[in-house]
Amino acid sequence: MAHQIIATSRSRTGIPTGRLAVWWVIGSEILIFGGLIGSYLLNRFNHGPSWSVEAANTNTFIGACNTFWLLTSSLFVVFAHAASEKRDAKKTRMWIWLTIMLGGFFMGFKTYEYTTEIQHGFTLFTSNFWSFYYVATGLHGFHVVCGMVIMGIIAENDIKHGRNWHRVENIGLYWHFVDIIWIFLFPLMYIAK
Amino acid sequence: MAGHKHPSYLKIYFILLALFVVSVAGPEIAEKLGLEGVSRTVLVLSTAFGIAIWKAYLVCAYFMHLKVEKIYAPYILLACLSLLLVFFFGTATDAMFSNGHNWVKSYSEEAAKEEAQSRSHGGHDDHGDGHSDGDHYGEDHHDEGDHDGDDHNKEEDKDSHEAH
Amino acid sequence: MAEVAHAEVGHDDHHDHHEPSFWSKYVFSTDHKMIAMQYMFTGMAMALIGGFFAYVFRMQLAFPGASIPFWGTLSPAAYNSLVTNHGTIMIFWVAMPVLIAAMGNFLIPLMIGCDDMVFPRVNRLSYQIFLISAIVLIISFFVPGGGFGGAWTAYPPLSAKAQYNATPFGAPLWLIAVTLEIVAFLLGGINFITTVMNARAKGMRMYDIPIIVWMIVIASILFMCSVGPLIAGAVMLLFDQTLGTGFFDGAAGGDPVLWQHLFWFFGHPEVYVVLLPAMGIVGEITCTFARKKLFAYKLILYSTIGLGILSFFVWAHHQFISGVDPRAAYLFTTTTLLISIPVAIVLFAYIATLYGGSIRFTTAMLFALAFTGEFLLGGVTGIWLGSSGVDVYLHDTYFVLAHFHYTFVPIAIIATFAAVYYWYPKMFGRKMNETWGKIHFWGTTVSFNGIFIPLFILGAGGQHRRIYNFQHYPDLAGADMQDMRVFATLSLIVMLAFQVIFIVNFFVSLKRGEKAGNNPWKANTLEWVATSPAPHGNFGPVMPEVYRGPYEYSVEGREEDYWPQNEKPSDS
Amino acid sequence: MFDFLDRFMPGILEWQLPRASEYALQIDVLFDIITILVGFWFVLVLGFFFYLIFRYRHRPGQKAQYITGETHKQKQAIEIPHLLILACDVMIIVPTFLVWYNVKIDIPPADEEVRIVSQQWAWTFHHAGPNGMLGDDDDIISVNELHLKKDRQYTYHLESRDVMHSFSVPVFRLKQDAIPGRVISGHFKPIMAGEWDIQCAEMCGIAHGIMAARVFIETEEEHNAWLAANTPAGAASEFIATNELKISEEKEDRNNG
Repeated sequence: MAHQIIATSRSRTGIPTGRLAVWWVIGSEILIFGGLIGSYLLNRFNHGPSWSVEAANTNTFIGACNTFWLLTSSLFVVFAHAASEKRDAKKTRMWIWLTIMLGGFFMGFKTYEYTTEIQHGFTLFTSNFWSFYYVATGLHGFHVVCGMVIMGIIAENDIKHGRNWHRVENIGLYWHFVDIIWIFLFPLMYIAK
Repeated sequence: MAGHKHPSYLKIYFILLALFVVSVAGPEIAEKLGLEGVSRTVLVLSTAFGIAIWKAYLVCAYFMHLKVEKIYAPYILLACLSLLLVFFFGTATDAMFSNGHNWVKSYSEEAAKEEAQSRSHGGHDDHGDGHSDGDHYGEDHHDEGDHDGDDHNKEEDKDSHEAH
Repeated sequence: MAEVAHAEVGHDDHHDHHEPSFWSKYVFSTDHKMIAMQYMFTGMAMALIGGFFAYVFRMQLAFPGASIPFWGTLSPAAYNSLVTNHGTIMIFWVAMPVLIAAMGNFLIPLMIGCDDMVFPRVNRLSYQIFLISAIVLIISFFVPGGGFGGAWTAYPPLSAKAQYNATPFGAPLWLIAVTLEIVAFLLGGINFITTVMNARAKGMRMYDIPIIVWMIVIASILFMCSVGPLIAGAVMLLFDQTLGTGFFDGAAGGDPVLWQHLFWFFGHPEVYVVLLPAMGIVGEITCTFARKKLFAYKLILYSTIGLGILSFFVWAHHQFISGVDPRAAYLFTTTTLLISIPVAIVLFAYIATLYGGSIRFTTAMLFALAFTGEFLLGGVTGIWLGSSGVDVYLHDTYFVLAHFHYTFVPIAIIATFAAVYYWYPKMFGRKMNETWGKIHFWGTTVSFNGIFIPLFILGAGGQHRRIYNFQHYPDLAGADMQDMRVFATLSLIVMLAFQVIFIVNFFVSLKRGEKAGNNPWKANTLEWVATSPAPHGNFGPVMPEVYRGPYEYSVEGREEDYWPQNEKPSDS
Repeated sequence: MFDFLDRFMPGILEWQLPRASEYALQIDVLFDIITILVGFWFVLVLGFFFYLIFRYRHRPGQKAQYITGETHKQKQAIEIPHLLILACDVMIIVPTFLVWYNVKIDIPPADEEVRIVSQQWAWTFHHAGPNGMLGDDDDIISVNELHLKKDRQYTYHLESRDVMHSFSVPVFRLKQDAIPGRVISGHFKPIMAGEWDIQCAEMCGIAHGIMAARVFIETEEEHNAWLAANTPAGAASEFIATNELKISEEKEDRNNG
């Protein structure tokens, strides 16, 4: 980029442009996940008896572990943000990489969970509960992977060179949002039987 | 948001962890106490979803700094959430029920429950009659199950998909 | 907080750069005006495809079974595919890119006085995704089985199973194209919203924002808020199509009606998403050429916001007879009839703006006035359809078809022409030929009415949509009805023929048009401060400052009958 | 109420199509009410619009006025028409609710029942046989032919075998989508003998355009004669034959297309 765009540097609302855009992204993501979860709930209420039998087959232990990973990673990414406000590149990178590691744990557990479930015969096609289960957790997993990749890029491309510090906060907001989605998916798919 | 005073992140984190433990324990307790009916529903719902909302609030308010953010941001999020409610309740009139005014769905919940139960109890092979028509995409989607026992899974897919 | 630039100095350094290559100037540009042009030309190219489809299936309806010039005989499957893709293209690949993306990209930074969108590269990405989506859609016409033919609403199970729709590749590609397009506009919309929220020129307060910018922003917010559930639904439908899950399969416990809700929860606000920018265009042009201040700016603004909110409560009026619980119709009839009020407020305010004016009948103004008049008819016919009792009869007839073409053609065709004639000088530095423009105007509007008024009558006579040959229906095969179909088809051909004038005028004027100064129409808004055509960075070294509202025309006690927003008050 | 109103209405829909069901009258009257209310406003606004365009066209030496539209009095110019429009809305909503209740919500006690099964791309009608009961062996099943008795109150049960269809009988002013996995009930009462079109009004695939059927409204005696002439067995075999023929035709169509 040859020159700085004036428009990007303006901030009439008082919220920096990047963060404002992230809020809008989160708003639209709420509606995407909300549409999916809403559809799930409509089906769940309609098919209460059979779906609670199905839901009993999800692995609550792994779901709980994954909740733990994501909660902790949320804490780490907040620490990364705090470090980035002090312009401490080393600490910021450390916390970001720890967050990515926890995201990796999450995806690892998820992979194991999918594998065992498929081995037990619960695939995408077993019933509509399982279709929703795989699509919702899959879409969420996709967001986790995207967040990990973006965090990696920010850590190695921006923070390492001491620029674009605001991006740490922006990706942090996104990451918290992904965490919140899981906070809701966990009781929906695992706990409520 | 430098310069704002917020409670220690660690404190919030431990509150979240505690809530998390409660939310996992709730249904287990309900199971242990052998609760049935309304009391069980109330316990499970409040521990599972009440606490989920509480946790989400904590993450939003403190980790995402919504408490100290300009007012636009919470408005954006609340607007999206409320639209979601509009969608849900507008759709609920027919997607959520199996019969309504002058219409009835022919899907049998009882059969589905029986089938789900037979599946849960490991009885993978002793169900699945009444497959009306063949699964026309049957061959495409068994890749995930190919690690081992793939035949078994293939059987499972076909059965469950059309077996209502 | 981000650091706010204290001295906003533009890109006078830009001239020192070497001349950019063709690729970086026209294809991979991040300049908002170039992206706007890309959107506009892509949209126009798609409009030609959509128009050609309309020609083919109208010919089939007028002369069933005959061999159609440039096509040949039309099979039922091809007819369905043409109808489906005509609708999809005209809404998603013509109305949206031209009205929101092209106009929004071109006008927002110019009108709010900044040099570019806040995320220029996201902007470019959104166009590229859009272009890919257009290509995917075009590819879907040529795959084995042909293009998707299950109507633009894509109701499952027809759209979900290849055994029903017989387009095993066309249907998923269609869905992927639509989803990509939606993602492109999500990115673009977020860019628009943040730009207007954060990057306004110094001194521009809420009520100093031109009404079109407000409308584009409200439209973007509506789009963003309504489309989420549809994206989720599209993922589910894609799984149903390609893998064979049962989200919308009643036999597997799913609910086909759920898709209708997901679709129309988006689909109805979508109508307002394309309507609002068109209304904004018309508002701007009406004020400029009536030399009048916009009548009741705040009232228009608040009714638009009210319209936006209310538009989320009306979606099920598309589903009155589609098997949803009939009691829901009470609620949705009421909201649907109520939504006529904010729309009418805006139209009435535009009409009131003419009062006491001094109207110049330029081509742009003629198109703007035509929009108001034609949209009025399109709007009021919605009352019949919004009333559930009559909708039992009129649903899915040609009455519906004529109704929404009376809204969409003014929106996507007439308002777009108004905008092109009006902002052409700012885009290319020259004016379009007015004489040919007026011929184009009369040819287009008269033939447009010639197409759709007969269709209202046919619809009231019980003729249903998406039927490729009415000779199979004894009640509909009468000679008088067939005459009306032929008349509509001939009007369509006339209308299409008149577009040739526009295209020639457009391209000839690029080279030969009368040179326009910076402000050929003597308008107030900030885009007329920039030179024509606006350079990269828009305003040169000093960014404009705003001192007053956008519609201070014919202010008493001033020599000039206009008062640009950036002109310093003389007494300070 | 609707009978009374009908005497003052132009009966626009009846110009093109007769009213063959009992509630067609109500829908027609509602259509006319809306036409009169909306037409009045439309003509008024459009007339005013053209008057303004003509009156305030640009003339040399004349300057436009500066009117903000923000004062209370000026705003009233918009607000008062809107209160009137709101009143008109209410005048539309009330009869709409009445008609909607009569057509779609309330199902009067049925004299006869008929089962309608839609599939790609044919209508199958299950008529009650000579014993007057639906759902037993002597049902008469006919394809694309619906035979009804005049002046009898019918309840229909609409089903779909594959995709969405829509059962539309323009002369009845009736339309109802058929949804796979649901049975949807409704009612009508034919009041005019004759023979008219049934159309499918929901896109249902390649041959949606020719998914036509006919409704025959007959007197009691004609209907009984038709019943006598159609044994269920004959009807069923005919159904299979036509259906197979139709599908093979479609396959050819598809191949050609």
